[in-house]
Amino acid sequence: MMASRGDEFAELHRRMRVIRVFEDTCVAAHKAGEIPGYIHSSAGQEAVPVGVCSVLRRDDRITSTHRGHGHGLAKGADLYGMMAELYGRADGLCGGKGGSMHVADFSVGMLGANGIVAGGIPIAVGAAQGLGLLGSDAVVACFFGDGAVNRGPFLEGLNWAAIYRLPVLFVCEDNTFSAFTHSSTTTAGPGPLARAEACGVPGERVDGNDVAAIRAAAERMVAEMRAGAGPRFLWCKTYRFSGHVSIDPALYRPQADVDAAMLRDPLLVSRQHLLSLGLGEAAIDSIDAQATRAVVMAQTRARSAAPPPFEAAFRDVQDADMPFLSQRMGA
Amino acid sequence: MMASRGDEFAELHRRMRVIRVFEDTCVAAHKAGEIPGYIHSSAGQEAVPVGVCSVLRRDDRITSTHRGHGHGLAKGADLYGMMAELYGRADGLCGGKGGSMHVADFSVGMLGANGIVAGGIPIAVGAAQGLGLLGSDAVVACFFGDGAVNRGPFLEGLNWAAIYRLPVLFVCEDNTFSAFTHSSTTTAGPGPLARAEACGVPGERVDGNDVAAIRAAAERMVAEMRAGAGPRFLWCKTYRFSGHVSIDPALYRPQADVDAAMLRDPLLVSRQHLLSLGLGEAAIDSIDAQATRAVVMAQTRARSAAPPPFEAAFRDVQDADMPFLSQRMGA
Amino acid sequence: MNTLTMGEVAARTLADEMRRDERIWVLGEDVQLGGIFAQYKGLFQEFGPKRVVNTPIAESTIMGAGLGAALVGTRPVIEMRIADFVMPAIDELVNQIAKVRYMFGGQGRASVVVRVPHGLHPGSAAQHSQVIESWFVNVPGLVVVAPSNALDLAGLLRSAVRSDDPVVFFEPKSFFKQTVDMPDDWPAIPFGLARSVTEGDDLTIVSWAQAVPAAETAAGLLRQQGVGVNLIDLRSLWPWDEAAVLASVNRTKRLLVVQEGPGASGFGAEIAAAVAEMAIGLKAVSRVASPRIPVPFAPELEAACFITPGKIVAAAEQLLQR
Amino acid sequence: MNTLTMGEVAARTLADEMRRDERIWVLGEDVQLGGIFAQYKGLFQEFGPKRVVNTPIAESTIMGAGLGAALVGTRPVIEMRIADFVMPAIDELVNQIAKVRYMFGGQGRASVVVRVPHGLHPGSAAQHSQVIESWFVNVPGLVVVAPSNALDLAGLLRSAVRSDDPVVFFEPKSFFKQTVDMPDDWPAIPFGLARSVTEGDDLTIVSWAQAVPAAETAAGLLRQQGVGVNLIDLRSLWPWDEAAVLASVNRTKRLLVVQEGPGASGFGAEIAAAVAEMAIGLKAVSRVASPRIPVPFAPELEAACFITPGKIVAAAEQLLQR
Ligand SMILES: Cc1ncc(C[n+]2csc(CCOP(=O)(O)OP(=O)(O)O)c2C)c(N)n1
Ligand SMILES: Cc1ncc(C[n+]2csc(CCOP(=O)(O)OP(=O)(O)O)c2C)c(N)n1
Ligand SMILES: [Mg+2]
Ligand SMILES: [Mg+2]
Repeated sequence: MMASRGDEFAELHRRMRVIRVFEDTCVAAHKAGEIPGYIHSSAGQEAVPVGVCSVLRRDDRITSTHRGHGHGLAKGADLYGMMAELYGRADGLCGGKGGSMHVADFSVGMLGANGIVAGGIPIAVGAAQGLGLLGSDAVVACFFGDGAVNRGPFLEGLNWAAIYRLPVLFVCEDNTFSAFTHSSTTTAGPGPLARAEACGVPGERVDGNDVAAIRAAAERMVAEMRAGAGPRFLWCKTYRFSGHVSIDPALYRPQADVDAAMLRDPLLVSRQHLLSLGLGEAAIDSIDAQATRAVVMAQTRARSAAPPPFEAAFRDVQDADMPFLSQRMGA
Repeated sequence: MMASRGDEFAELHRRMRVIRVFEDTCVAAHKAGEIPGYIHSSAGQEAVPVGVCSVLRRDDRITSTHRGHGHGLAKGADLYGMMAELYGRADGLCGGKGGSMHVADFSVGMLGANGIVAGGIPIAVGAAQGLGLLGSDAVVACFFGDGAVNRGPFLEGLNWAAIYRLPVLFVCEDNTFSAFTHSSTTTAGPGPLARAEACGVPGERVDGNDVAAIRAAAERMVAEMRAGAGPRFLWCKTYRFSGHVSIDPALYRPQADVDAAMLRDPLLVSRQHLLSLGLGEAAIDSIDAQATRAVVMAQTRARSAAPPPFEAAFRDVQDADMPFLSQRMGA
Repeated sequence: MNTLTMGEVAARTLADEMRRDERIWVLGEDVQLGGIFAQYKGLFQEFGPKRVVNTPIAESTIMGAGLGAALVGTRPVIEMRIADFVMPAIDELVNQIAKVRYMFGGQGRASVVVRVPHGLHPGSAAQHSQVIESWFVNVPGLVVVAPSNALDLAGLLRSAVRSDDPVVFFEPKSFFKQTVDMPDDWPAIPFGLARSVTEGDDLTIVSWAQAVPAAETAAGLLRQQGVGVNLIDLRSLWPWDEAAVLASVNRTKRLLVVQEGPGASGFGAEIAAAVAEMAIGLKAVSRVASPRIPVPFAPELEAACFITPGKIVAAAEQLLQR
Repeated sequence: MNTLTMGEVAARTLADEMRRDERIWVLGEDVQLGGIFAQYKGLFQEFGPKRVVNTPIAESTIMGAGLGAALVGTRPVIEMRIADFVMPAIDELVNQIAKVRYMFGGQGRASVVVRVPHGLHPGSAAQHSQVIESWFVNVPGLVVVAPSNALDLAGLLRSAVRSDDPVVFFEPKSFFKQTVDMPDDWPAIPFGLARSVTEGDDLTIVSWAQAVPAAETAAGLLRQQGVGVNLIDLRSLWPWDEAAVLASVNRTKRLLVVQEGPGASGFGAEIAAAVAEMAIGLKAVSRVASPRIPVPFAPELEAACFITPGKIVAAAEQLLQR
C-alpha cells in the first residue's frame, strides 16, 4: 500500500502530529470553556497507537481507555467526527452522547474509549472470541495504561486470552503515571511484561516513543497472532506530557523527568527517523503544517455544528422499555 | 512447647485426622439430611492448613475459603463449636447463622470461611495492614484454591501485599479442581507461583501432602515475614479426595489420578513419617482413634443441641436500623 | 405433553434457539457439564466447545467478554451461576453492557442474556441466597425478567436470546428440579406482559419469581374465606405490565405486593410507588417481603426470610380491613 | 464563623476525628494529594503515609482491604472516588462488609466508612454521573447516608467514623467547591434524623443529596404562589426519618419525592411506597427523578437528567390538583 519506507513513516508521522495537535487543541478548548467535561490528553504517547494501528486491518478491532482520542484517530476514526463528539455535537461520532471519554467509531473497528480503568480488557478478549466464532481472522488490539495492570481484569483477561489462544495484542501504554500517582509506587514486582508472561502471554518491551520500533514489533506479533499463535503483549514505555486531565498542572512530576521526556518526544524521534530516511526538513514541516490545518478545520466546523436535538436523549436506550413511566418522572 | 519431633508430628497427625474424620462425618450427616446446606469437604488436603497453622501464633490471623473446616480446626477453633455450627445450632461458632460456608472463630484468629472464591484475599491483606497500623507483629495466612488464582482479587491482593510489604503468607491449596473443572483447562501459564513472583511476592512450591515439608517452609517464611521481609507465597500441590460438594460423585476425575492421589494421602505420608521418627503403629492407631472419638462426641452433642431462638434472626444486623420497617414486611 | 424438569425445559429451549441462530453461544463456569442446575444439559454434546464454553472462575471477565463478543456480532448467553456471583461483574454489567449502545450513539448493541439463578434456597445462607432484582431495574439500558415457572421461563428465554437489548434473566433457582407437563412446543413470551394467575375483585396481589407459588396458595386460602384475589405474576420487571396492574387495582382498590428478598428498596417498592401515583381510588397498599436481614443459615432462622402463604394471608387480612 | 469550601469542611472534620481516635485511617487512590475534591486536603501532611494511604487502582481490594483492617480493630475510611467506581467493589461491599457481623454471629464488626461522591456533574457522561443509593438501602447490614450540604456532611461524617456499623456515605460531588459559613465547631448528626428545610401545610416534599437545592428553590417559588411546602431533607436514607415524613404527610396529605438519578427503583420508590402504606388520608403522591436513561454528554441532552426547580414546581402543581 505504502510506496516507500520514507512515505510510510511520513504517513505515521502525519498521524502522530494530527493526534498531538488534536490533543493540544482540545485541552485549550476545554480550558476556554468550549468543550464540556474532561479531557485526558495523550500528548507524548502518540507513537503507541499509531505504531500499533499501522499494522492493523480495518476489520481488526481495538479497545481503548479514558485517554482514547489517539487510539481512535490512529485506527482511522473521522477527525471531524471525533472533534464534534468532544464538542457534544449531533455530528459527533456518538451523536454527542459520549464525549471525550466515550469516543468510538465502530465503522473502523474502534470499539470505544472507556471511563473505567481496565474496562477495555474483558471487552477485547470477548471480541476476539466472538470473531473466532464467526470464522474471522481479524485480531484485536487492547490498549490500557500502566495503572490498569493493578486491576483484576488485567489478570483475568490475560489468562482468558491465553487459555483460548485468542488473537489479542495487549498494549500497555506505560506513561509512568496513574492519575496523580507515580505508578512505581503502586506496582510491585518486575512489571507488566513479567505479569503477562506469568499468565501465559508472551511479549516484549519496546521504546514507546519510537513509532518504528513499535510498528516493527506489532507487525511481527500480529502476524503470529493471525497465524493462530494466541495473544501477545507489548509493553511500551513512554511519558505523559501533560497533566492527568486538562486542568491538572501535574506539579507532582519531577522537572528533570519532564525535561528528559521532552527530549524523547515521539515526534522528535520520528522527525530524526524521517531525516535519516532522506526526507528534508521542509517536507516534514509541511506534513506537520498539513496535520495542523486538518485539526483546525475540524475544530472550526465542530464549533459551529448543531447540538443534538433534545429527543435524542431518549433514543438508543433500549427497545423494550416503558417510555411513559421512564420519562414521566423526569420530563 | 512440643517435647520432641515425634510428639510434635504426632500432634500434627492428630489434627489432620480430626479434620479428616470431621469432613467424612459431616458429608455423611449432610447426605443423611441432618446437616442443611452444602458441605465442601477438605479430605485429602489436611496437610496444608495443619502444616501452616502449626507455625502460627494464636494472635496471627487466617482467612479461608468455602472449604474452610480444616482451616478453622487447624487454627484452633473449637471442634464442637464448629460441628454445632454446621448443624445450625445456637452453640455453633456463629450461633448457627453462618453454617459450613461461614465458619469463623475470631477468638483464635480465624477470620471466617467465605462463600466467594478469592473473597479472603483482600481481607487478608487488609488485616495485615491493620495489624501493622496497630503496631502488632502478628502475621496473616491467606488460604485459597487453585481456582482463585484466575480471579482479579488474586492479582490485586498480591500486588497490594508487595507494595506495602505486608506480612501475608499466601497459601495456594492446589487440589487440582475448580468445582467440576480440572484447573489445568482454565489456568494458563506456568502456574500460581510464577504469577506471585510477577507481582513481587516470592515463594516456593511444596508437596501439599507432606505436612512436615509444609511446616518447614511455612516456618521459614513466617520468620522472614515477622522480620519485615514482606509477603510470601506457598504453592501446595494436593488433591481433592471427594466431590466438590458432598453430593458430587466427581465422575469427571480420571480414576487413575484418584488412585494415585490416594497413595499420597497426607495421612499415609504422615504415618510413614511418624514411623520413621520412631512412633509405633499402635501409638499412631491410638492417636487416630482418639481423634475419631473427639469428632463423634462433638457430633453427638451437636445433634441434640438446641437451635437458635427465632429472635436471633434479627440480632447483629446493624445498630442503626429501622427494626419496625424492616421486620414489618416479613414478620 | 412431556413431563420435564424446569432445568430440562430451559436446556431444550436454548438448544432450539441455538439451532435456529448460530450466533448464540454460552459461556460460564462448568456449563459443559450442564450447569449446576442442569439447565444446560446436553448442550455441550450437541454444540461442542466453541459454543458451550467453560470459563475460569472470573465473573468480571465472563460478563465483559460476553459484551465484547456481542459487539462483534455474536449473541452470548452469559451464565452467572447464582445472583450473589453477579456482584464481581456489576461493573461490566452496569458500567459497560447497559450503556454501550447509548453512550456510543447507537453504534453497537450489547445483545446478551445474563442468566442469574436467584432467590432463597434452603441452607444457602447469606452469600448464596440473594435477590437483587431492583438494582437492575434502576439501571437504564437493561431489560429485567424474573419468571416463576418453567413455561414462563422458557417463553421469556426465547424472547431474551432474540432480543437486541441486554436482558438480566433471573431464574427461580429452587424450582429447577420440579417437573411440569409441557406442551410439545412452547412459544416466546413478550417482555412486559404479566400473567393473571387467579381472578378476583377484592384484592390485587402482584408477585413474581419464587414468591408466586406461595401467593397462589394464599389466593386459594383467601378464596375459601370469600375473598376474591386477582393474583398477577409480573414475569417481567422492566418493562413491567403497568396496564394489567393498574386495571386490576383500579377495580379492587387494594394492592398487596409479594416478593422474596428484602423489601426495603426491593422491586416491590417500585410497584407500590407507581400504583400509589397512578391508581384511581386506591384504598390500601402493602408489601410482603423478606425482612432486611442477611439470610441466616439455621432453618429456624431462615424461616424469617421465606415468603409463606400464612404471611401473605395475614397481610391480606390487614389490608382488607383498611 | 469561617468561610470554607465543603471540601475543607470535610477534611477538617475527618482530621478532628483522626486526632481523637488513632484507629481511624484513610485508604484510596490519590488521597495523599488530598483527593480529587480536596476533601482530604492536609491529612497526609498531618497524619503521614501510614494513616493516609495511596492505593493502586484496585477498587475491589481497596474495599476488601478496608474490611480486613476493620476486622482486626482499625477503623478505615474507604475512599471510592465516585459512585461509578464502587461497582468493581460491590462484591466486597455487599457480599462481605454488609454481612460479616451477621453471618459470623456477631464475632466481628466491619466498622468502615465507604465514602462515595455521587450524582450528576456537568459533562461527566454515562460512567461518571451515577446515583446508586437504592442498591445499598436494599442491602441488610449497611447504613446509607446522603447529605446535601457541608454542615450535614460534616455532622454525618462524625457519626459515620464513630459508628460500629458499615456506612455507605454518599457525598454531593458537585458541591465540594461551594463555600459556606461554618460555626467554629460542628457536632455529630445522628443517623436517621431528617432536617426540615421549609415549613408548610399544603405539600410535603422529601428530597436528599444534590436534589435539595432545586427543591428549596421550588419551595420558595411555590410559597410565592401561596403553596406552603414542608421540604424535608432526609440526609440519612437508611435508617430514614419515617416519623418526620409521616407526621408531615399526615398533615399535608400530599407527597412529592424529589431525587437525582433514575426514578425506577430509585430510593424515592421506597419513600413513596412506605408512605402509601402508612400515611393516613393520603391524597396524592408523585416522584420527580431523572428519566431512566444513561446520562448523556452534550449539555443539551444532559439537561434531561438534572433536577430543576421548574420540574419540581410543575410536578407539585399537578399533585395539588389531585
Ligand atoms: C475503575 C476505575 N478507578 C478509578 C478511575 C479514575 N481514574 C481515571 S484514569 C486513572 C488513572 C489511570 O492510569 P493508567 O491506567 O496508567 O492510564 P493513564 O491515565 O496513565 O493513561 C484513574 C485512577 C477510573 N476511571 N476507573
Ligand atoms: C466468585 C465466585 N464464583 C463462583 C463460585 C462457585 N464456586 C464455589 S467453589 C468453586 C470452585 C473453587 O475452586 P478452588 O478455588 O480451586 O477451590 P476448591 O473448591 O478446589 O477448594 C466455585 C466455582 C463462588 N463461590 N464464588
Ligand atoms: Mg499511566
Ligand atoms: Mg481447587
